[in-house]
Parts: sequence; structure tokens; C-alpha cells
Amino acid sequence: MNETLLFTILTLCALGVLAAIVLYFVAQKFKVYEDPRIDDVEGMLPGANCGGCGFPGCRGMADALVKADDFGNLYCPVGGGATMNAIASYLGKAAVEKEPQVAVVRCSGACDKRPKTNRYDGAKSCVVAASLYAGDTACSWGCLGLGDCEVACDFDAIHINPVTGLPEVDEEKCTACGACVKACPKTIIELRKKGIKNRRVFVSCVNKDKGGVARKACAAACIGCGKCVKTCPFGAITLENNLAYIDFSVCKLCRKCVAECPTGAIHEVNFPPRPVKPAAEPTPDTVKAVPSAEKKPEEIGLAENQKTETQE
Amino acid sequence: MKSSLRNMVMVLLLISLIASSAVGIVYQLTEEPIEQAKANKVNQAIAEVLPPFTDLSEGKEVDCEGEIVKVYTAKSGSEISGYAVETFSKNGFGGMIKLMVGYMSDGTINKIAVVSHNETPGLGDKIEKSKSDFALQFEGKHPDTFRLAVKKDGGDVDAITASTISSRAFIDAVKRANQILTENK
Amino acid sequence: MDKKLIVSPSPHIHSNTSTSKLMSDVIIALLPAFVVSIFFFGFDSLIVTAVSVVSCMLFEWLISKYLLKKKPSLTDYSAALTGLLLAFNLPPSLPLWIVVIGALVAIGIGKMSFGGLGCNPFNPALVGRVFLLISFPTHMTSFVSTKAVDALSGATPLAFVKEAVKSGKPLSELMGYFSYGDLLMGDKSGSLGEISAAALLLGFVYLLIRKVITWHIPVYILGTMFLFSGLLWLIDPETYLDPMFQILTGGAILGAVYMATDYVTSPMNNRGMLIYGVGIGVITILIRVWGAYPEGISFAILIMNAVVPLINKYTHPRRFGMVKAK
Amino acid sequence: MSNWQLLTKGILKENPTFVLMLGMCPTLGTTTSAINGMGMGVATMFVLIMSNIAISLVKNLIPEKVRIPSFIVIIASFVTVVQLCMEAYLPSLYNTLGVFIPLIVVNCIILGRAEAFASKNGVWASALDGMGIGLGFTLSLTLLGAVREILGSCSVFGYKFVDADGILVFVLAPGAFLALGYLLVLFNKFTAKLK
Amino acid sequence: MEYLIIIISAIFVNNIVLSQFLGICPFLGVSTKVETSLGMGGAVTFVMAISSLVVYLIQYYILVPLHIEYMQTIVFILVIAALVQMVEIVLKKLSPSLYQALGIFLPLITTNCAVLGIAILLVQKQYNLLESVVFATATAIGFTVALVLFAGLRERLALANVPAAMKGIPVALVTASILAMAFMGFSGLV
Amino acid sequence: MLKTFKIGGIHPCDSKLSKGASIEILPLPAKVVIPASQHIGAPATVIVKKGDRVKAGDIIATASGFVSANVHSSVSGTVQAVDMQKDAMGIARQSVTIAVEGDEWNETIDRSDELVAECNLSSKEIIDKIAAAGIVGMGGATFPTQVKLSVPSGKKAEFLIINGVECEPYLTADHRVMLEKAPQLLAGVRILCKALEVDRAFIGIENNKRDAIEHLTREAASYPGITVVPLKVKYPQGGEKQLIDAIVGRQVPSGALPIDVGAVVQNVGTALAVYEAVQKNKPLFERVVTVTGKDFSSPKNLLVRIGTPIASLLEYCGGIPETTGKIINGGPMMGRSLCNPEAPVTKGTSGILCMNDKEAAREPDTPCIRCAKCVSVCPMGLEPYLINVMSRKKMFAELEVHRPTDCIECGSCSFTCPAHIPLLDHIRVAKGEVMKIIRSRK
Ligand SMILES: Cc1cc2nc3c(=O)[nH]c(=O)nc-3n(C[C@H](O)[C@H](O)[C@H](O)COP(=O)(O)O)c2cc1C
Ligand SMILES: Cc1cc2nc3c(=O)[nH]c(=O)nc-3n(C[C@H](O)[C@H](O)[C@H](O)COP(=O)(O)O)c2cc1C
Ligand SMILES: Cc1cc2nc3c(=O)[nH]c(=O)nc-3n(C[C@H](O)[C@H](O)[C@H](O)COP(=O)(O)O)c2cc1C
Ligand SMILES: Cc1cc2nc3c(=O)[nH]c(=O)nc-3n(C[C@H](O)[C@H](O)[C@H](O)CO)c2cc1C
Ligand code: SF4
Ligand code: SF4
Ligand code: SF4
Ligand code: SF4
Ligand code: FES
Repeated sequence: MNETLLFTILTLCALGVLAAIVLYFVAQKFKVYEDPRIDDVEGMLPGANCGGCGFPGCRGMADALVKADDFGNLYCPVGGGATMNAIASYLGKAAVEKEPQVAVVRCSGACDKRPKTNRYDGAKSCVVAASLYAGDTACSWGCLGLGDCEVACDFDAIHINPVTGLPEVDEEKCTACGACVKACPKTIIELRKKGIKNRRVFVSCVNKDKGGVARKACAAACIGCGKCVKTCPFGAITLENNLAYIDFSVCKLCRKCVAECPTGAIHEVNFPPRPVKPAAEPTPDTVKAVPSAEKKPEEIGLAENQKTETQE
Repeated sequence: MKSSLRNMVMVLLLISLIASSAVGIVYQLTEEPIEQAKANKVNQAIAEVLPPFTDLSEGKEVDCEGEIVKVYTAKSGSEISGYAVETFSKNGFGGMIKLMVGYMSDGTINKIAVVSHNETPGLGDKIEKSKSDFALQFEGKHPDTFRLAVKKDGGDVDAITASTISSRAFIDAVKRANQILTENK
Repeated sequence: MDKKLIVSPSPHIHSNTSTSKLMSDVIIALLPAFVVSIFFFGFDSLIVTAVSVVSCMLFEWLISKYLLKKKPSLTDYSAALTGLLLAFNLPPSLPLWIVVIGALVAIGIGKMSFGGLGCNPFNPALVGRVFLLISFPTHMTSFVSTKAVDALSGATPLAFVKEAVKSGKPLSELMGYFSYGDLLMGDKSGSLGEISAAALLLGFVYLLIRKVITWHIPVYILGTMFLFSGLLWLIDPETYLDPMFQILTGGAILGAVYMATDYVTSPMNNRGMLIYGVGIGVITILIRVWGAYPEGISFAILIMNAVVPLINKYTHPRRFGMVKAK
Repeated sequence: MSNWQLLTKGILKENPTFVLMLGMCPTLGTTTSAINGMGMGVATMFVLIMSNIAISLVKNLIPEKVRIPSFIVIIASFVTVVQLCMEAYLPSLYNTLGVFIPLIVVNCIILGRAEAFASKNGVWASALDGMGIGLGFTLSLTLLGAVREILGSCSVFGYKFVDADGILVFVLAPGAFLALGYLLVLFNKFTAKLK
Repeated sequence: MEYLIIIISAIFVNNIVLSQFLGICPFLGVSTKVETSLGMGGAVTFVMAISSLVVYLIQYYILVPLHIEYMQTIVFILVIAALVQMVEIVLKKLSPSLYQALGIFLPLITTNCAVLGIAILLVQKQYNLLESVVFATATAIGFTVALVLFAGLRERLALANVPAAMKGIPVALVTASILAMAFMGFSGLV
Repeated sequence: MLKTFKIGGIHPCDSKLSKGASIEILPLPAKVVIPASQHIGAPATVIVKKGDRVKAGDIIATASGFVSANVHSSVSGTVQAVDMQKDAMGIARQSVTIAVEGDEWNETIDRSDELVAECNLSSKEIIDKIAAAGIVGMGGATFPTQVKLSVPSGKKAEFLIINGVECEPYLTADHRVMLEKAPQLLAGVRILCKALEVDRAFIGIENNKRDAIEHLTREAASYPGITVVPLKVKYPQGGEKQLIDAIVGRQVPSGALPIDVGAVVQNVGTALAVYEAVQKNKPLFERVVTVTGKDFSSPKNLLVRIGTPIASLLEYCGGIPETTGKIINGGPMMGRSLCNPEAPVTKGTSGILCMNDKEAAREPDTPCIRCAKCVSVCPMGLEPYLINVMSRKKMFAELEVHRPTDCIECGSCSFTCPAHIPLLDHIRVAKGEVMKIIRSRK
């Protein structure tokens, strides 16, 4: 064997061994324990870093998940139940079952229902307008229509409809992260259970004014008449401060209240069309809103459905 | 695989062993072609710059400003047909420029080849013959009559536009070649 | 009352300024220098400027309309101003196709790639100019001479002096070619708009009166250049140019008054402006004295443009209440 | 993943330059002309294939703590082999690529593939993976080199199509960033359209 | 004076990122925040200074005497890799916050061509020991300067309305390009 | 050189259309609506009910906390309702509606015009009387005056500053008070000095009110310790912190109160109200309001009972001009544009300004050109452009170091921005959010 080759081999081997030994001892001496599961869990999370879970980012959530004894209120709205279950089984813990939710807009005061009383000419932001005054209609509760929720949504799931001036949620894109709920200065948006077959019934109004005042301000307002409360066979509806509210954990989706509401403030979503009882219905408006035709509910485009719902 | 001191050392040792032997062998295989390639480059440059010749002397090593350069003498039969002088300038825009300057037997510049340089592509690299005619203007000129300086400095050389620095360095190298030649003929 | 009242947050009145008014004021301030350049360079100057301004506006319009898909706003005159300043930084004899490339680079790369007005960290006109300077060194350094001084052969005063000093001529001999009166009035070769210090200073006064810019940046830059080059000059007047010469040549005034002050790319408070101005002054002289380029202010401004975000991050205006109470 | 997919994913879906943004230094540093870019790409591809094969062979023998050093030694050996061969047989290319040849060692792509793919997959798949990624790398380097050469010196693969100087900046450092930046925009637009 | 020239050259004229094209990956990756850039720059400076020393010793006391210069690449990278890993482990222990901030980029220093590139260059340029260390340190400072300037610019761009198609890396590359053009103004300075 | 504050400031056109109009007394309206909350702090507790008869000056709501103020009836008549009434911004607030019947005043009030300069009460007694009279700052902030005068232990007032600056364009109420009620005003200043136990008082007046400066300087000659300080015209000189800086050269540190630099600032209207409360037993139930606008044939300064609908003031001045696009409660820089002209005048209403359509509309905003004009005019040394952007991007946590909470909402930045960016709109949001963050930490 010639010299160069020998030296080559010797040098490299010596260095290799040296590196191994040094590394070994340094690693021993400066050992820091970091739970490797954090990395794994982070990998399992969606990586949207949206903050919907209440942590600064997915890694923060991963850290919390690994450290938590039970998942209590740790929930990633974006990944949803599937992700949580996967992580839970990985970490050997039980995930809390959370029913999938979706954002709903609780204001029906479209432009034609709610006359403008003044013209707003400030920065195009609901927070700015809300901190300034009651709003450009006589209803001081309703949606301002300046789209803070739209800006807040990371998932492109909520948009202001230029015709109604109200936001509409794209149910397929909405992850129920709650960003829009936080962004809305008027607490118009609520996260509600998606419901069986995506069906929901809710009061689409937040006006707490007395009936007369509310009615005058907006033709679609809840006037607190209480008819729905009396109608509901399950006691799911409560009336407080002149405003009805449907508890979604009690509501059985019977839809009786919808027909009863004199202003059409109660909305039903994703139901099959009901048999048309001519003239008997007090609020033909709402009924028309439900997409007619023979389509099965599952096939009905959700976005389209939303549109008809609010344009009614 | 879990790490322990022993397997760490063993594995690295093994890998080093295999790797170094393999590389060592390749080195031995390529050693000669590399030398060859290097020599080729010089020989090509010499052949390029010299007038026709039959014999070439071993390069005579000359120490010039701390750099070793070589002077080659070419003969046709017993008659000296020309010289090839390795030369350089450190004043290029990108530092060192190395040239091979070929002379006729009377000291007239025959041709000049650029061996290596580090000038800016598109600007200074026009000293290469393939990029511009700059180096051609020296051919057939005798250093005694041809004023080796750019026109701006009162000489006879047309500088490369926007690359006076490279042109000056090139001239500097040619001048150095003249000097080496006169001292080591 | 049927009419709906307007409701908006305070304040309810506005000063009369607007972006387009500011920009057109700068354009007005540049007119004297433009007139001088037409006087010395003639039609060339007019054509180069027109091509530059028109192509800048055209590119801005095309890019915002077809690539960014937003409403083009030529009415703020910023593109026209960029075009004008780009032209002012070019040799009057430059082939027009190069001018168009410069405009494309200035607007397309220097401005619109970052989002358009207000978003660009670097001065668009200078991005255009430096791009051309690096890409077409030959064209960008051939100037027309205004005066029948053969020795200068179209080189700018700084380039001429730098070259001559390198080949060993003593400065005192070279200075004979120049008169300060010419340097001030514009009888020298150079970029289209940089030649007349007097006209540029006239514009400066106009800008100050109209409160378009404040004195800070130009004074810091020119002051630093003066002090730094003055120091060198005191050390060795035979190799280093005198400070007056440094300020009157090489686009120092054009750069300091009109380009370094570009709002978008300069610091947002007075302390920052000091750092910025001193930085530009020092780098300019460094490049002029020791670098490869005879004129350095374009590079100096671009380099300091890059530092501006850091300056803004670490300097703040004098806050109220920071004075020692009691 | 099928063999075909392994081989082609590097071209668009996992293009190392435009998608993974790895190995930026040689990408920018060696693409002054199409041929240089291609040379660099091929050299890298060779190392990539060989090291992927070698690493997938020995992956199970290597203890955790010396994984990286072992990989590096393996990669470096192949690089040295390329270096020596190139110096011997392609001296002019060797000179233009200069310091970037030894730097193939630290090209993030290679170690990245070793870590992400070869240390988890079989020999055949790893070889294909190396080839696929290497192909993508070569293609993008050639493309970038060609663009810079066309704009910067009005030639492609050394063939001068117009007798002009070109826009010099494209053969210099700033032009590399610029060309890559706008190519990336085009690439993104293109792949977005494909979807 | 010689050292001054090396320093100015390494920081400004031949800035490692903007004109040598080394260390681009971290330049594009870590430079979104000024604070992180400073940390990364510090780490690289530290590693470069030490590695230049070690590399110098290995080159002139092992490789040259044994005539195995061709082993440069393998030997250097092995040494650098071990060194970086050591720094990483030590840093994790001593300054967890810095470790957090640099995250995955510490191991990436190994694959940062700047470190190896400088090792090779300092041998190529035939610097002596002190020159080598000065050169490496200055280069690393040049790296930090470029990184920090760039981070500042990107922080600013984060607040601007960069067109969607340009967002992220493309606009970063264009910015780098203009920065490189600006730095060309320094050419000829040494 | 006239004194002024050192940082920033702007020069809007002052448009003091009504400066020559003497104060007129507005005839009593048929009905007044008096909100229980006309001040900063907790709303007062209403103590009357529907059907009660009240006289002008009778207390109808009592202060419900430390920072709160009594509210008095401004007319005599019957309480028609105690309910929620929309205020000028359309927001419902608890209010007392009184149908006016005659003009009977509470017997304790001294309705004579005679000047009572001497006051022999102690500091405590004075403050109590002020509190009883429900006086709040009339310079706009409506901060309960008795709270301001109760210097916290450990701190010491060194001087009183009377804010006669009225730097807002259009407004002239304070100007007229200084011209027409100088003796009462100066007596009020003396009482305030006494309450604070200080012997120095400065009255700061901007130089565009030469007549007031001269008049007050003459009158004040007989009051030792009271100095009239003419000031350079610059907005927002009337800002408390700016005024202190201008007059005594001290800057109130961030987050601190004027009292921390030994100063207490009161508006001239407040000083007058203090005089009337202490010497004449008259609670705060009327105030001077400027009614102005370019399209009024004769802008006026009116003495108005609190609770009078704003619409009746406008009616008195010839009705809302046809061209009106915006009605502003206050001045054009800081006033709030209102959506409900039926809302009442409150203790803080210093002026009603009708702007025509042309003036009223905001120009659409264009991109920020980073001209730094907003930075250079901000009297607090803030960086409005930055706060604006970060606020829009909801970077509230990072915003804290830029101190949006120091913003005095003077509007100089929005006023001056050449790009017409509504800076202050977004800064207000930032201010609120950052305030929340700071509070949640405590
Ligand atoms: C990046 C850059 C690269 C340059 N490269 C060279 C070069 O390689 N050779 C050269 O002579 N000049 C080069 N220059 C130009 C010189 O700096 C200088 O401008 C030129 O030599 C001036 O001389 P001239 O125009 O009179 O020829 C370069 C300039 C820059 C900015
Ligand atoms: C929460 C709060 C507490 C205050 N406490 C005091 C105080 O103790 N002493 C005082 O002199 N002023 C106090 N002030 C009054 C302020 O200093 C200031 O006069 C008031 O906010 C109105 O000022 P402006 O109109 O300039 O905004 C307080 C104000 C607020 C909002
Ligand atoms: C921007 C700004 C401008 C102000 N201008 C005036 C003014 O012109 N006159 C005035 O009396 N108060 C003005 N104020 C209110 C004063 O800051 C301060 O609250 C008042 O003088 C305190 O006196 P008061 O409590 O008696 O109202 C202004 C406040 C701000 C924030
Ligand atoms: C005082 C002032 C100086 C300016 N200077 C320049 C300049 O040097 N270059 C330029 O392209 N635009 C300049 N502009 C125009 C404008 O700011 C520029 O187009 C923006 O940088 C584009 O975003 C200037 C504007 C003003 C008000
Ligand atoms: S609509 Fe609201 S809840 Fe749904 S994803 Fe968007 S922000 Fe989140
Ligand atoms: S729902 Fe809320 S946030 Fe959305 S537009 Fe209406 S008011 Fe604004
Ligand atoms: S004044 Fe307006 S345009 Fe100027 S920096 Fe401020 S926000 Fe930007
Ligand atoms: S409103 Fe606030 S930020 Fe704007 S100038 Fe006034 S104090 Fe400064
Ligand atoms: S290739 Fe150079 S740092 Fe990644």
C-alpha cells in the first residue's frame, strides 16, 4: 500500500473517531431533555398557526397538548375531531369530543330591511365605526357591514354580500376558529353546532330594543313577541331583554318556531323544502328562502343556500 | 439505532475507513490525468503563442517578484525560433491575471494567451481572445517601438472600453514578460 | 331633513396637501435644472427626458392594470417624477432603448414589485440608474462635453480628475481646467440634470418654502461630504479634491436634495435623518476617493436606503414627556 | 409512490430550486451560463444518486448521534471523487465552477434527501429519488443559466445569437437574484395554472 | 493595513452573501426578523472564527505535511460538522432562548456553505493563521451585516402591500438583488 | 418670541366666524332631555321619577362614585320620563325628560349680577360646593372638577393653569366668556387657587385673541398671582399637556397626570362655573355654546340650558343650512359628528358646527408615501403612520412600545396626511386595544 493512501485512511479514521468521542462526551455533559413528542404532535397539527386554539401557534399548542393531563379545553378547531383523536391516541389520552361547529351571522338587517339614517364616512372598519357611534341605521345592535370579520378570517370563509351588506359564511371553508367572532365589535357572529346534516335553526338577530323600537329600525328584527317561545315544544327558546335565543343543545330542529316568527328573524338552514301550504304560512319569506326543487339537501350547494337565506 | 460510545466510534471508524480508502484509490487513479491536464494547459498556451518550432526547451524557472515563472525557448533545428514567457500582473480588477507571451526570435511579440484571470465577465474578460480583439493588437509589435500603455496614459494601446483597469493590468503583465525575457534570454 | 348626515370620526377638516400636489411641487422644483440642461445639451436632453417620463408612466399603468390588477393611479405623478429623476441621472446622449430599459427597471423592479407607491424600500429612479450603470458601463459613462476642453473628452469632472490623478498628474495642474463658476452654473459634462448646482439649489429653496421637504437630509449629506473631503484635502491637497469641488460635481446636490429625500425611502424622524445623511455623505466620499466609480452618491443612497428600516426601527422621534420632569 | 412519480416529482412538484428553495448558493453562483448551470446540476445529481444509494444501504447501522457526521463523510467522499474526476477530465469546467464543487457537500438538498428520504427508504427508491431531485435541480439550473446567459451576454450554450453585449448585470451577482426571483414568480404562476 | 483591507474586502466589497453567493439559504430563511438575524449572525461568526482556526491547523499541520491536500473537503466538513453539533448542544444548555430563536438553523449551519466555503477560500488565498481568523471573522460579520439589513427590509415589507405573486421569497430575491447592486458601489474599494 | 409647546403641532385655518357675536340667551325650549351621564366616570343615579316637579337647579341625579358628578335640572317643570334616550351618536342612555313650565329657580341660587369677589371658604368647603354643583371640565373632557382639585396625598399642586387657548377652529365660546365675564372669571380663578392652595395662576391665551389677552391682562392687574400668558397660535395648544409645556416648560411624563408636574389645568368655562357655584350657589345647568358654520348667515354664541335639543339651537340661528352635510358636536378637529340632531346639549357641548357637503366629505385615502409629516406634527412625538399600519394588521401586542396610549386624539396626523389616510381612526382602535392589554396585565 502506498503512503498517500495510508495517510489518507489514517487521518480520516482518526478524525472520525475523534469526532465520535468528542461528540459523545459533549452530548453527555450538556444533555437537555426536550420531549420529542412535541415535534411529532406539531407535525400532526394542521400548521395553520391561526391561533384558534388560543396558543400563539401550532407549536405552542403541541407543547400544551403534550404537557396536559387531559385535553379539557384544548381543541384545535381547524384540525377538528379527527386530528384531536389522532393526537390523543398518539399521546395515549382521551380527546374531548367536540361537535363540529360553524359560524352563523345573527343579523338579518339587509339593506332593504333596515333603512340608513346617516352616511358613515370613516375608515372602513367595524371596530372604528362601533367605537364612534351606533351605526348608520336606526338599529344600534346590528351588523355594520364594514367587513372586519371578512378580514379576520384566515380561511376565506366569510364574505360581505354586496347586495345585502351582510356577511355570509361559506360553511365548507369555515373551520370554526372563532376569529370572526372575536373581530366583530357587535357580537353578531356566533359559533353554533353544525347540527345533524348541517341543519340549524337560530335567531338571526341581536337587537335588544323593545319591540316597537326594534321594528321601526329594522323590518327583520326580533321584536321579542315571545311567540316562538310558546311554540317550541322542547323549551329550547328563551326570551331575555326583548330577544329570543335558541339553545342549540336543546333544539330538536322541528322548525315550528320558524313559521311562527312574525318578522322572519328565525332562520333555518339546509332543510329540505317543506310542503307549501298556500296562504296559511305567516312568513312566506322564510319558506321561499329554502332552496326549492327536487335536490336532496346534501346536494344543495351550501354557498348558494346561504345566499338565498340572507337575501330573502 | 441507539447511540453508545462504542457503536458510535465503530460506525464512524468503519465509514471513515471505507470512504477514505475509496477516495484514496480514486485519487491515485486520477493523479496522473490531473497532472496531465495541468501540463496540457501550459503546453497548449505555449504552442498557441509561439511561431512554428520543432524543439522546446524545459522551462527555465525565474523568480520574479516572489512568483516562480517559466521561460521556454523554442528552436527550429538549432536555430532559436522564439520564446514563450509566463507572466502575470496582480493589478487586475479581480486580482491576478496570468498570461503566456510568445516572442519571435528578435523579440517581437508573436501572440499572447491568457492562462487565467478573474476579471468581470462582460467587462474585463474581454482580454481573452475569444471575447474581443484586444489582445490581437499586440501581435507583431516590438516592445521597443510599441509604447506599452493605454492611449489615455499616452501609449499606443487601445483600452477595452470601460475596462481600463484590466487593460492596464494586461499591459503591465506584457511589460513584465519583456523584462523577464531580456534578463533571461 | 331628508338628507342623510355624514358621520365620521374626527378630525373633520384636512390640510390642503395631497400626494399629487407634493409630487408636482418636486417636478416644478426640477424645472430650472431641466431648462439649464436643455440649454447645454439641447434636443437630446428633451428627448431622453420625454422618453423616460413617458415610459415610466406607461410601465406603471401597464403593470398596475394588467399584472397587479388594481386601479392605475398615474394622477399622483409619482411615476412621472421617477421618470424625470431617472432621466436627470442619465447621460444626455444615451441611446433611447437603454432609457426605456431603465424606466422598466425603475418602475417594474424598483417600485411595482414591492407593491407600488409607498412600498418600495429603494429609490426607484436610482435602482434604474444603477442597473443601467452596471449593465451598460460603456454607454453610461460616455458623456457629451459642454465645453471645448479637449482634455476632458466628455468625461465628467470627477472621472477626469480621478483618472488623471491615477496616472500621476498633480491636482493643482488639473484644477486649471475648471472654474467654480462653470461648475455652479452647469457648464460641464455630466448627467442630464446634475450639471447646474445653482438651478438645483433654486429648486431646493422652492421645496423648502413649499414645505415639501425639510432641510435636514440635504444639509446632513452635503455637510458630511464637505467635512470629510475637507479633512482629506487638508491632509494632502495634491491628491484629494477640495470640498467645494466635491459638492459641486458628481450629482451631489441632485442626489442630496431630490433623491435622498424621497419620502418613501428615507427615515421617518430627524434623528434617523442624521444617521442617514451622514451615512450617505461618508459612503459617497469613500467611493469617490477609493472606489472604482468616480461618482458615488447613487450607490451611497441605495446602500443607506437599505439601512433605513433599521434606522426606523431603532430611532424614534423625540417623545413628549421624555424631558426630565421637575 | 410509483417509480415514475419518484423520478418526475423533482421537476415540478418538489423542484428543489423553485419549491423547496434548497441549495441556493450553487443555484445562484454557478449559473452565469447555461452550460455552467448544467455542469453543476449534473455533478450534484451524481453525488445525490450515489449518496442516496449509499445511505439507504447503511441506514440501519448508524447510531442516532453520529447520523449526521456519517452522512457527511459519505457525501463528502463522493464529492471528492467528482472533484478529482472533473479536475482530471473536465479541467475548464472545473475551473469555472471553482469553489462550488467542494461545496456540493453542504448543498442542503443532498443532506436533506439523505435525511428525509434515503434514511427511510430502500436502495432502488432512493436512487430514483436522487435521480428525480437531481434532474429537477439540473433542469432549473440550466434554465436559470440559460436565462442569465441570454439576457447577460446574448448567447445560449455559448452560441452567440446577436452580436451585442447584453445586459451585463445578469452575469453578475445582482442579476442572479433578479433572474431567480422573477423565474420563481413565473414558476408559481405556471404550477398554479396546472392545478 | 493588510488586515484592514481583508476586513473591508470581506464585509463590503466581496460580501459573502451578496457577491460570493455563499450562505444564501439562511440568508433567505432566517432573515425575517432583525433579532433572529442578529442571533444567527452571532452564531455563524462564532462558528466561523473557531472553524477557521481549526481548519488552518489541520491544513498546515496534517494535510500538507502528509501530501493529502485532496482530502480537504472531507476533512474540513467533518471537523466543521462536529464543531457545529458541539456548539448546538452547548447552546441548547446554556442559552435556551437563543436556541429557541434559531430553531432549526443551528444544525443548518453545518450545511451552510459559508462555513465550508470560507475554510476552502482561506486555504486558497494562502492566508497565515492570523489572517485566516481575521478573514473568517470579517466574512461572518459581512454575513451578519447582509442578514440584518435584509431582515430590516423584510420587516418593512411585511407591513407593505406586496403583490400576492411576489410575496415571500420572490420579493426577497428582488430585494437581495438591489442590495447586491448597491453593494457593487463598493467595488474597487480595496 | 411667544411661548408655545415644543413638539409638533399644526396650523389649521382658524375660521372663528362667531368671535364678534356677543353671548345671547337662548329662549327656553318646550322640553329638555338631561342625560345622567355627561361626564367621564360613573353615570349619576337618577333620583326623580315620572311626574315629579322640579325647579331649575334642583338636583335630579347624584354622583354614584368618586369619579362622577351630580346632575341638576336646568329648567322648571314636570318630569315626563326617566328612560333611555338616544344621544347625539345614536346610543341610548338613561335620561330625564322634563316638560318646561315657567322658569323657576331653586331658591338658594343668587340670581343677581353683582360681583362677589371675596371668598372666605376653606379649600375643603370650596371643593364640596363644586362637587355639589356638579361641575365638570368644560374644555371638552368633562372630567369631574372636584376630583381634579382633590390633590392626592403626596403630590402638591404648584400652580393653576387656566386654559383660554381655544385652539379648535370655529369655536369662540371661551373667547366670548373671557371678554364678557372677565371679572367673574378672575374671581373663579382665585377660588380655584384657594381650593388648590396655590398662589400662582397662569391664563394661557393664543395670540389670535388679542382683545381677550388685552382685556384680561388689564383686569388681572388687580389680582396678584394671576398672569396672562399670550401664546403662539398652534394647534393643539389647548391640549392640557401641551399647554403645561408651553407655559411652564414641563412635560408630563407618559402615563402621568398634570399634577405630577405640579400643575392643574382648568378651562375658562370651568372657572366661570366654579365662581357661580361657590359665590352664587348656582349648579352647572347652563353653558355657552358656539353655533357656527360657513353657511350660517350669522353664527352665534348662545347661553343654553343643558338638555336643550341641539336642533333648537340650530333653529334659533336660522335653521340648518340646506347645504349641511355634517353636524359636529364640538370643533372640527376633535368634535364628534352627530347622527341625531334631536339629542340634547350636555355639559361638554362647546359648539355646534354645520359643515357643508363639500367640506364634510373625506377624500378617499391613497397609499402612505411615508412622508413623515404625521410624525413631525404629532404633539406627543408618536409615529402615527406606524401605529396605523400595525393597528390595521392587528399587531397590538407589538404596538405597546410605540405608545399609542399617549395619543391625545388631537387629529393633527390625519389632518396633515397628504395621502388622506384616516390615521386617527385606526390609532383610536390601537389605543383601546393596547389599553386593554395593559389593563389585563394589572
Ligand atoms: C462590478 C464591476 C466590475 C468591474 N469589472 C471591471 C473589470 O473587470 N475590468 C475593468 O477594467 N474594469 C472593471 N470595472 C470598471 C471599473 O470600475 C472602472 O469603472 C473602469 O475601469 C473605468 O475605466 P474606463 O471606463 O476609463 O475604462 C468594473 C466595475 C464594476 C462596478
Ligand atoms: C382615570 C382618570 C383619573 C384622573 N385623575 C386625576 C387626578 O387625580 N388629578 C387630576 O388633576 N386630574 C386627573 N384626571 C384628569 C386628567 O388629568 C385630565 O384633566 C382629563 O382627562 C381631561 O384632560 P383633557 O381634556 O386634556 O383630555 C384624571 C383623568 C382620568 C381619565
Ligand atoms: C387636542 C386637545 C385640544 C384641546 N383644546 C382645548 C382648548 O382649546 N381649550 C380648552 O379649554 N381645553 C382644551 N382641551 C382640553 C384640555 O386638555 C383640558 O382637558 C382642559 O383644559 C382641562 O380643563 P377642564 O377640566 O376645566 O375642562 C384640549 C384637549 C385636547 C386633547
Ligand atoms: C421630495 C421627493 C423626492 C423624490 N425623489 C424621488 C427619487 O429620487 N426617485 C424616485 O424614483 N422617486 C422620487 N420621488 C417620487 C416618489 O416618492 C417615488 O416615486 C416613490 O419612491 C415610489 O414609491 C420623490 C418624491 C418626493 C416628494
Ligand atoms: S368564518 Fe369565522 S369561524 Fe369560520 S373560519 Fe372564518 S373566521 Fe373562523
Ligand atoms: S358581522 Fe360584525 S364584523 Fe362582520 S361586518 Fe357585521 S359588524 Fe362587522
Ligand atoms: S402623513 Fe400620511 S402619507 Fe405621510 S407618513 Fe404619515 S401616514 Fe404616511
Ligand atoms: S392624534 Fe394622536 S397620533 Fe395623531 S398627532 Fe395627535 S397625538 Fe399624535
Ligand atoms: S446552498 Fe448555500 S446555504 Fe444552502
